[in-house]
Amino acid sequence: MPKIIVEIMPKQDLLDPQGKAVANALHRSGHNEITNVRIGKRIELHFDRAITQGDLDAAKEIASSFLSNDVIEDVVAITKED
Amino acid sequence: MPKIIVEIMPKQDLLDPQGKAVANALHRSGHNEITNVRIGKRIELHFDRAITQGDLDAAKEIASSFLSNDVIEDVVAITKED
Amino acid sequence: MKIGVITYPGTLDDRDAQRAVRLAGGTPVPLWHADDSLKGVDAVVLPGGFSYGDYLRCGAIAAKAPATQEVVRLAKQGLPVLGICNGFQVLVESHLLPGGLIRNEHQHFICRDQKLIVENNKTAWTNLFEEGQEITIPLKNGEGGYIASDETLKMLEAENRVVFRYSEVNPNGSMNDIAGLTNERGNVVGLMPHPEHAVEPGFGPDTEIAMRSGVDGLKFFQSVLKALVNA
Amino acid sequence: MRVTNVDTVTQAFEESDKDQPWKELGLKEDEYQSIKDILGRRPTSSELAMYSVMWSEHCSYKSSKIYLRQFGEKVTPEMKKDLMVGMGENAGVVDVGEGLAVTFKVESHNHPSYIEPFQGAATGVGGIVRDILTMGARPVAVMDQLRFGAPESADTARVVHGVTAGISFYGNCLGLPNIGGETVFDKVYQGNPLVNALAVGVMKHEDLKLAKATNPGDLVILFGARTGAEGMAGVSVLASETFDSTGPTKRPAVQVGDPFAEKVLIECCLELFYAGVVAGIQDLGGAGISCATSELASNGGKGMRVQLQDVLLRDDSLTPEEILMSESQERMMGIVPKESLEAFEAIVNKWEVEYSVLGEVIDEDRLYINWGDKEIVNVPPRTVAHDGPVYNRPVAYPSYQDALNANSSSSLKRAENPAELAAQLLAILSSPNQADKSWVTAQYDKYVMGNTALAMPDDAGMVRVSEETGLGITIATDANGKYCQLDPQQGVKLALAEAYRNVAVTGAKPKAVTNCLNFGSPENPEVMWQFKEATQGLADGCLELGIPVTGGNVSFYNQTGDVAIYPTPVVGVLGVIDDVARRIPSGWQDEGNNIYLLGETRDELDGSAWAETIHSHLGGKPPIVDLKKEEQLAQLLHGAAIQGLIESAHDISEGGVAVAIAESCLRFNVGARIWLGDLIDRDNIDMTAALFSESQARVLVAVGREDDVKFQALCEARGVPCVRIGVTDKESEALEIQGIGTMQLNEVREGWAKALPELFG
Ligand SMILES: Nc1ncnc2c1ncn2[C@@H]1O[C@H](COP(=O)(O)OP(=O)(O)O)[C@@H](O)[C@H]1O
Ligand SMILES: [Mg+2]
Repeated sequence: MPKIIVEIMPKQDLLDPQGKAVANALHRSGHNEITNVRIGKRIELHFDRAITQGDLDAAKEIASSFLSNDVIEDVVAITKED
Repeated sequence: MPKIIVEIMPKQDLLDPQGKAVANALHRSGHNEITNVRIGKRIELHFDRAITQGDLDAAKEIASSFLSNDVIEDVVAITKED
Repeated sequence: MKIGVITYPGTLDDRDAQRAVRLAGGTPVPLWHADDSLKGVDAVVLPGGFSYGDYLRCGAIAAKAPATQEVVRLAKQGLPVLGICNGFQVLVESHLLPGGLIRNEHQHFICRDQKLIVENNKTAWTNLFEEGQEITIPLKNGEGGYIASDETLKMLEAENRVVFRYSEVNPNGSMNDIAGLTNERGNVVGLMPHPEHAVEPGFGPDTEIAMRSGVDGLKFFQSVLKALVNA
Repeated sequence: MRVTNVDTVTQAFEESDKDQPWKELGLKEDEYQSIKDILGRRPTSSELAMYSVMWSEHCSYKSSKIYLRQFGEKVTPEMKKDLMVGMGENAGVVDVGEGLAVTFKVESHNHPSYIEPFQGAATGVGGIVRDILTMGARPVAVMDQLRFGAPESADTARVVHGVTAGISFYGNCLGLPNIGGETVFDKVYQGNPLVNALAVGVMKHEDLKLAKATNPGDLVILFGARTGAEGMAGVSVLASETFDSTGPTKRPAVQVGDPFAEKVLIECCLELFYAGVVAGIQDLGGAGISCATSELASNGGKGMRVQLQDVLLRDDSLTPEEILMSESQERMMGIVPKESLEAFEAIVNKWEVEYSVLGEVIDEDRLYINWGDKEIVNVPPRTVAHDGPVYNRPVAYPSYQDALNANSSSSLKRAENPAELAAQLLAILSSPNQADKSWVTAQYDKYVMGNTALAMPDDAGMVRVSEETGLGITIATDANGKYCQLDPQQGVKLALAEAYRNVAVTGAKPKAVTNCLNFGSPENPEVMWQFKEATQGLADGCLELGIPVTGGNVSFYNQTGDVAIYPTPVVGVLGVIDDVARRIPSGWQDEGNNIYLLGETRDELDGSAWAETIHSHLGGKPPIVDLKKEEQLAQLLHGAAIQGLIESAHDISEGGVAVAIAESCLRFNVGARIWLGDLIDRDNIDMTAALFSESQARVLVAVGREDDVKFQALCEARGVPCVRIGVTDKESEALEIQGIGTMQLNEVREGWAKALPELFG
């Protein structure tokens, strides 16, 4: 099924409590090679038809205005999959 | 900074209440071309050195045993970025 | 009888669970997540809260704790274990109970006095209830939506392993209105509502008779004491 | 990579005429000059950062200080008797008996909650809880006072969802029951919602801790979360300037909360306190390390030597100035005697809390901060923490005030027949401000800790503080922006009266007061007049009631462009009850109780819910407040509670008797038959006033038949007017009001319960 995938991450400078908790858990189980963990969202928008450039433009708009909050998050990727 | 990106989605046939809520909101604002929305996670594992095959194998193991719960989720991608 | 109550970082209802054990006539024993010994307790409660902030998935990080590993080992030998809310999530994440718990359907945390039907009174933690009895227990969670595959649901229903079902209102979109489950053996029980908040008159849910007078939760803890005596 | 080119004290001497961005940091020219006078040179950039943030309105109270003094001055020795710690500390502490003390405080997080409602509200809860913890107390409950814009506006939904979810997320995750609050909608809060949060904590007398560094040689330790680039300049840019003035925006302006880290920090701190290993402690809130170091040193009358490179960072690129100003959450600064270091380490390690020793207390009136081997701060701590500027800003009687007061509600059309009265009652009941607040409150855990004796939807929250004896405390908060707009001095007294009454109806004895004063810009003389009036009213009111103000918070610059919010001073009253088993419920539960209205009813509809909902009108004068009568009423209720004479009591406030009756029915779904004829005759009012007047010092009580005679005698003895207005009727499941008609309870409930869910989903 055609979909647009929007990926959103917490802003670099900001605390990511989730990522921190997971990093600590990984360190406790010995994975010290992983220096840091950050957790964001992967949002799939599904379509029942082929995706157009217009859809991608709309997705871009939706991603920045609704799916993410630009005060604390960045949209890091918008890709499509057919 | 080198990182491994693990992407996790709720299982296809299971409920995703968050995705549903977002889909409803998009429909309310007129985006009826989007038939469905699903929300998963994008987890970045950071390294302060180049990533090895061993790291990727370890990430795969961590992704399925800890970062995701295979009763309700699927790991849909593991990629690296240098 | 000694009933252990595990505290993880982020556990909230540990003192409440200890109080409930005491009011039921047992001796509460505080257990620390980082210890791999359960100090020889006769049963264990995994209390509610937000272990490790409920980050990643509720209960997922706590499932890896040494104390949890020991609970898993001993549960398989028949140790009575009760997982309440976050404790239920830990049991699910440690695969002692099947399925998963996800974000409430309506997306909000919800705190309410919840009616439940006791579907199975054969477990270590429900033997003092009647089958089909309606009880009221406070519910408070953000991720209490029970999900499982069709197969698992069929199996749970066929084996009478649904212990509690939501009555009147399904507060979180749980499949088959499932509020609580048991394992095959009936020694491990997990549920989203909080029996430890319905053990003391004046501080429990409202009832027909008086404000905050509900004590239906006490029977959970009395049941396990009875089961232990009879064992 | 550590920053290396830093501005040092040596450079400040050498390059004395360097241009500095004091203006961008919110300092005024004369303030910058006083810093130079204090230091005898220009400040280093780190010193400038410290002074600018500590001398901001938010941290220095420079516009409010001269008025807040009244709270400490207008007190009798009797009022101070049980006050263990008064104003000026992180939070006031009140002796509640049995060797226990209670500390409570409200704080605002208004501006951050508009920019990022979820994190803004969440970190608001986190901040106030740390204040309470800092006093040595275990936090035991929270409350939240919320003011949102017009309910229909799309942006209101964004703020409502974010704020309630943020409070729910943080408070629930901390394991603190939410026992009450306020949710008010009004278009004046559209661009400037108010998010106030209250926390309360309990400790044994001997566990009291103060934010002081008194012993030279003691170590200065920063522990908890690592320091990152959060809320940089948030204090000066966000909290004390208007929105349209833009500050440096490179770094994120918001703070992100980690309630899990705070929960662990709470348990860790309490263990440190009980082990007696910290000599002084301060939380890090606004102004971060700048505030904690200078205040600890200044409060203790000592100095401090600190190595800033020992601060654990999340991001190595932070400059010293940024580290000094960072508002990263979930951090604490402890003063630890050297011999206790090992014990300290054992406890923080157990809780996996990170820490670093930054320096030590010195016997010198100086705060020295080094960056590696370079000295970047060298100041007298007091000049940063306590000797900030004090303003006596111009005040002016508002130009609109007389016209507003003249525009009374007396000319508004009143209902002419029973059907219209019934329709008005239902309309008021289902207006967002009077409607059921469960949509909000169901998101909050009120059960955790197992000590909650009263919470939403009751008039006040009550928690047990001793499981052995049942000793409990009650807290209620109130504010009515509309009344305050009509008359700030009277309005704040009305808020005090209502909170006091809400505590009294639970059977508890009011004991102490906290406040959060939300106002527009202090640079506007008309706003300053409102502030002056309100602080005077509150200080006078507290003196009259004999309960001291123990602390509070001021939030200025609540305005959009030139338009200020209504003055909204939130007043919180703390009460004590010997045994929570004696608490009085707010709703009717039993069959055949007599329903009494205590107090007198006047025709007071200005600023009322009736005027707002039915006529969209605001004008005239707020209801008369008589604190002596409030006190009499409270004493009556207390006496009746001890004798067990009343089955329930519900305070009458917005929406008048009508709303109070409906709420009493809906609480446990118990019907009633009401007649208002005797009331109308006695008080010489009409039906509209009988139903909707907001006269003060009134309470609705239900009394069992067997206690009727005793109860009436008690009222008479205490001189409290008492009129029977009805009887409970459990079976009917209906509310019958003579002269209006009968309404089924499920009909009454419908609009009331649906209003918020329909607006916010
Ligand atoms: N934001 C909130 N947080 C917690 N409790 C709230 C909030 N808003 C309202 N409540 C609670 O809901 C109940 C009803 O509120 P309200 O109608 O404003 O009461 P009152 O008119 O007596 O002040 C009270 O118990 C109050 O404490
Ligand atoms: Mg009230």
